[in-house]
Amino acid sequence: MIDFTPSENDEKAFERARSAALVCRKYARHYDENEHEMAPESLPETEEFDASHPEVPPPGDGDSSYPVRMMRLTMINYWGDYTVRLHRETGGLGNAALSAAGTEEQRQKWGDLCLAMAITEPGCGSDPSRVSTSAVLDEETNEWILNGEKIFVTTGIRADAVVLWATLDKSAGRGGIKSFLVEKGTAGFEVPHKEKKLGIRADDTAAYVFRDCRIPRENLLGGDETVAKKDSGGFRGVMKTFNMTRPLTAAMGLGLAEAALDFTRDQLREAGVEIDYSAGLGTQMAAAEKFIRLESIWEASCLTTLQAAWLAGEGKPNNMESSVSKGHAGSAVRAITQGCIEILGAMGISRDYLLEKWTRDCRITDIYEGTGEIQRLIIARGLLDYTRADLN
Amino acid sequence: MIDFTPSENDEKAFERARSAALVCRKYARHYDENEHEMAPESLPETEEFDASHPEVPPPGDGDSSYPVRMMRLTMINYWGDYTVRLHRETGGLGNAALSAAGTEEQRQKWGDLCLAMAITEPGCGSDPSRVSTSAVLDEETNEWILNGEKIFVTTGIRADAVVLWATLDKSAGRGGIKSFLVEKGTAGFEVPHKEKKLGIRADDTAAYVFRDCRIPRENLLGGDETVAKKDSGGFRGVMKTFNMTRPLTAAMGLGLAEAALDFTRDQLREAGVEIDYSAGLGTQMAAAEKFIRLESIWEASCLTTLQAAWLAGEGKPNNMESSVSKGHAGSAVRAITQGCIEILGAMGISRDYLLEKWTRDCRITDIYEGTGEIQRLIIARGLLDYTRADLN
Amino acid sequence: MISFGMTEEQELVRDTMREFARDELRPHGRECDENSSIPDELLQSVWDLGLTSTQIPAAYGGGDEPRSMVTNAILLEELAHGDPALALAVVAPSQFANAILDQGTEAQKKKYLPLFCTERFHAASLAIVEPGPLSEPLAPRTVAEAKDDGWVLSGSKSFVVLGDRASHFLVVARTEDGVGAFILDRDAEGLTISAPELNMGLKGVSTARLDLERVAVASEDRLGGEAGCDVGAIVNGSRVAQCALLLGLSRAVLEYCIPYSKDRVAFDEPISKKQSIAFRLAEMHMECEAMRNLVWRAASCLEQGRDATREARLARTYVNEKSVWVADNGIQVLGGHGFIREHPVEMWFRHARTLSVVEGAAAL
Amino acid sequence: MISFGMTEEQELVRDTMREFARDELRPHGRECDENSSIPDELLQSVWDLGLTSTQIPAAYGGGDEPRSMVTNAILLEELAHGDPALALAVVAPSQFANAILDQGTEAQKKKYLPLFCTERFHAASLAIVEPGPLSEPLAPRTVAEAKDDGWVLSGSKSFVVLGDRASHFLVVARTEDGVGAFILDRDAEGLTISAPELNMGLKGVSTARLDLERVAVASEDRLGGEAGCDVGAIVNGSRVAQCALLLGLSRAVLEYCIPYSKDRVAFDEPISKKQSIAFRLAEMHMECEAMRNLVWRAASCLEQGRDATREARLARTYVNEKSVWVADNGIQVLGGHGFIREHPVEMWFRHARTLSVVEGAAAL
Repeated sequence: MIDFTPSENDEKAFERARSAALVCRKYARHYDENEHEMAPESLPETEEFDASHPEVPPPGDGDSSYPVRMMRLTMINYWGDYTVRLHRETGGLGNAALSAAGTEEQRQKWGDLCLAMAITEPGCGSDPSRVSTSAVLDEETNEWILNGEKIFVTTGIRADAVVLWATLDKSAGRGGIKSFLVEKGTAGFEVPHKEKKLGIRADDTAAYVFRDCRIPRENLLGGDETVAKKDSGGFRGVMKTFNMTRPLTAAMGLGLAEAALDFTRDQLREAGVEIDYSAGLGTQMAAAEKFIRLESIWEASCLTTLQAAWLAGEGKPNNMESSVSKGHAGSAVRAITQGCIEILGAMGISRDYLLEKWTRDCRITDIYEGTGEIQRLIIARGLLDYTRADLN
Repeated sequence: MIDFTPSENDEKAFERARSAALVCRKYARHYDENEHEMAPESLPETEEFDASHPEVPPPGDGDSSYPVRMMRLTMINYWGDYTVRLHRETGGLGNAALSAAGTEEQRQKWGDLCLAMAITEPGCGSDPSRVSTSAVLDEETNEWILNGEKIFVTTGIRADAVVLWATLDKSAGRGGIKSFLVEKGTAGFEVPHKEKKLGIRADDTAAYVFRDCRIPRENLLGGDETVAKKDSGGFRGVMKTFNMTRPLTAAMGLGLAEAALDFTRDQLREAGVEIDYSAGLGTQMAAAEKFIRLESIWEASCLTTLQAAWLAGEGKPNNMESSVSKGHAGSAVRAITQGCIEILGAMGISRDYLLEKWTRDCRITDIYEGTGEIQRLIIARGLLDYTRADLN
Repeated sequence: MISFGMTEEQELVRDTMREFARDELRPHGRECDENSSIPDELLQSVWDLGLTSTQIPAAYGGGDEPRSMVTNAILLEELAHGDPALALAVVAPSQFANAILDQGTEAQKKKYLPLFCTERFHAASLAIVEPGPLSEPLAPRTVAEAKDDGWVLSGSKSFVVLGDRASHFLVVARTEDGVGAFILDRDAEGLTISAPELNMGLKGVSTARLDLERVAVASEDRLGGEAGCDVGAIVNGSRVAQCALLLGLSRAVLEYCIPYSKDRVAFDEPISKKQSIAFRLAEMHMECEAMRNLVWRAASCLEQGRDATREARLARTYVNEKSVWVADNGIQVLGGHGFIREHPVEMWFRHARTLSVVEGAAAL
Repeated sequence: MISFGMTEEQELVRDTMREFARDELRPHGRECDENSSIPDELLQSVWDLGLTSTQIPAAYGGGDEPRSMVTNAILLEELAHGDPALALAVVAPSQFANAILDQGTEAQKKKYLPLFCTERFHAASLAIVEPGPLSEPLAPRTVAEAKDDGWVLSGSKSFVVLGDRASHFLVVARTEDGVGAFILDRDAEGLTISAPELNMGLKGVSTARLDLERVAVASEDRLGGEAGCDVGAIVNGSRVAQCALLLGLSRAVLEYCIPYSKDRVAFDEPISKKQSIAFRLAEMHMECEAMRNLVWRAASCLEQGRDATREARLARTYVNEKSVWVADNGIQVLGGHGFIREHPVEMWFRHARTLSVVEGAAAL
């Protein structure tokens, strides 16, 4: 039955997350201004917080409400800050890929590590089929030999290992692309530098270089049989993870945008501007009307993201919905954070407040995990019943 | 020197045009509701008006200020109504084509007639290179034989004759397209019906059919030598006229949008909503803020259109500027008229007022004379230094 | 628990209504618009489905079926997907009936609800919108003066749906201490009904203007009696209902544009292969999905009996803007064909533009 | 007569400034942003061009050249095309100088204008913006009480450009009967200058916060003396000047995106061949053209000494929205590269976002 009231247990979890988020937010500015520093494993307040805020038991993994709850929790965490956490999450995007496409043994062996995912290359941007990092099997030693460069690797510095996209045969396009598990410290695997960015500065985004990097044969994600599968085990596996990661990245941005809205609402109240949901254009102040519009965009985007997660929880296909969620949120967070700055004026661009930071941070939403343009391509193909070849 | 003050003489002409426009506006609703009727050659008030409002002498044809004045006068005429005039203009788009691409004799012979221009075909829309109406020369009789269908022919009913786009050789694409002068009543030239439209209903937009329609050889616009010119006398000729017709169609739409703004301003005043150009979002009413934004869009679009005309007057190239003017106005008038409806509410959609009509009428601006998409193509090619083949 | 899943019953409603709207409404849309009228038989044929009566308790002669605002929103989306104007007309009686059902006194329910449980189509209307600019539902210029024996109403109303055939009107007016709704008989002394008004869209749906010159209303004809009623709740319901209609309309535009753009060739390929068209279709779809979620959320809020002022306003703000955006861009996708009346898109645009600025035109 | 034609002199100014900005400003933009400071030599090198002094009458030690607001708008566009932050800094002294020049008493001109006709770069600033939300230039919270012997100012100001090195401040404050501007020495009793403020963009340009605790100002230090001045005119001038800077910035973004999109390959062709990119570039160009015309129009209005309140507001409303739109979409065109600081677009976005919400940061 269509319903939008969280369960009591979820509400408790959200409440706890909000309190934690407010603690983290105290450190947000510091790690933005000090890009080179890495946010700590856990904050000074953590012990006391955990003592005073008992964990709220999550629903079982099988529980279909799990993804929706996780989605909303993600928003709340990012509402606090993009990067800083009481306990830093151990998982990276690669962990999602592992659980989606990894073999049982692989999940056993790599599951507890923080796994980054390396897709983008200097020359390929949002078009994964152009991956040129190569993987060649050395039959004698039973090793894969990896060569290539990767950029925009999220949590690339912190990660213990990486899920690397490489191609066995460039001419095969998507068909040739597989994912490989590569541990840090493996000879030939360099982590040159942390990128300097507009936003999410505390977050580590790294560039990797692989030079004749050798890894054991069994590090092919999904195992040998995926090699056979043309078009495309590795790729489909990752696409599958994308169905969850697209709404997740949407949720991250929406958390930041929600923070911007809450801040703006408070400031308007302080300035004595009333937000009246019954008033029309002739009796409502311009600032309030603008705010309501931004709020409606956020609400729409939030629900669309929860819907994509709900479908996943129901085990229903959500490829279109995931792109709708990501595409919508990408535009939404740009409009919302910038609209808040317009409403508040000079205050909005002062680094004495976090609004300008949220604006910079959430600008990534419409870019990574497939730009807004890519999401529109995916949606349009679905609507028009076109293949990748028909429309690109 | 950069200056935006009209000459005294121009101001007089604009003032007179405004008075005339207000007379015409009285008939606007009638001819919108009675689509089948044709607005009269001249209105009952005409004689008295002319008597009391002496003509304002226009600058000489050579005068570089002529196009700008004409552009502004067009806005004012359409500000009154899209179609109704004290004296109906005799010229159609075809007349522009004639004076731009016609031979001396042709200008002599056809100049005084009202010439429509027939470009669009059921299958071709905004892509003139797909024109499939054929023209074949019968050497024996020295006649062109025309076959094909045309739609959206502006002033198609009223016109005495038409400048018809037809191809001598479809395989030659643009190169094969020429323009022909065809008189009404010529055997094989049928005018089936007047189209029923969303707006500009008083305006006649016809569909033509040509079945083995024979016209004298000398009716080829520009004369025989244009046949030789591959890519493309006829086409270039028309493109040349487009450089003036694009800003002109922009001006038509902007006149309607200006009427919408003036009406809305008056209504806001009556409702006691003040428009304060110094006030910010915290002290300005939402309706007023929305209005100022719409006004700024109109102002920007108006100036851009005048600029394209000014360049023409100076004999400077204005292809890019013409497309900027048309493309900008196309979006602008949609945003402005619809924004006015949002501001005024239910009043905006009542046929007791003209706002809803102006909204319907100006919706054509972004469609005819090359859709907004076509204008963007032209501009992008210019920016990227791309040919038609590079970008379409 | 947060869920986007329809009940089996809701899926059934969706499917039957979609089919009905496709077969019974869509074919008549253009004709009704050009003739500025809807044939009685058409209204009757929908009436026979019992959309209004089934949800009225048996005590008042109704079908006694449970009423779900979410289900009704789904129903409205589908009807509007067939034709927005016809959809508006056929559900019009519910505006009045639901207001009585939700906020009427026992006596008012006994008196008025049975009217909607008859064989024949019966109309009664809400009167919220007022002539003139910037009309606001909760700040009416129409005044209700308290008289010892009741009320006296003075003012004007506009866009009263089916006002030409309505037996009664529920008129919103300002009172000493707030806003109230008053039940008027169409023959009430001092009430002038001028119909039909001429509007940009929804032409098939006749709307009337009411002029009230010191119209006397007995105190028992104030909705909710002594206690009065919550006019805001009526407005919220109608806002969400209108959003549901605009959603159905938007989907109709998108689904018309998809095959059109695949057939239409320019520069040697279907325009659907141009990113400028394909991306717009994608955005239309994104907006339809987003609109639906806002509608469902506000509807479920009403269904749970919570104050939906904020939710209804957010839905209205978003849906009004986006549905008109979708229709306007539908015209652009069709180009010249979007501007002529051989295709329905220009009509849907006028419907959207109209429905998005009025209030109290539908109910959940 | 309506004309869009530059004078030969204006074309000369445009060409020289374009070249200067390209060679002297653009190369230092990123460095100044990362270091949050501008080297004195850089400011001095521009000062040597005499942008501020040349337009000051000889009587006060200036170059006595005629001042054209339109020419200055053209100049600002070109400087900002090189680097918006540096452009803002180098013309900052004109904010103060022009206000004195336009509305100062003879005594005030004699006293302050010569400061700007020296060899060394000299800064003095406008103080209009105030801390807190929804600050409005003509509705300042800072108050000026009239005292028999002059005025007493209390309040706070923010985003005072080059406040750290300014010798004087022109502070806008509310008086009994309106708004006035008052000249303060940086050492004035009760004036606290906290610099630098930390901002999202324009990091190279130091801005200060001023806190005024009952600061006494002599009556002759009120701009315009007894008669006072038209603060609105100062605001109008600075709005148009900021628009000119935002226009130059927008053009810089567009011109950076064009070659980038032609080089950048995705799905086997340059992204510039995708309509989604090509059309966006076209719209960026359309907006640049539109913005320029609004800037020129408002500037020419000022040049002719007419009230430019409406023209300046229309320009500000349009240019603020569109310039940020251009910069934001510039980031999108570059994709991931738009988000990293190896390319200037993210910096220009921060500059646009910042410049578009402050007031009184530049002058014509």
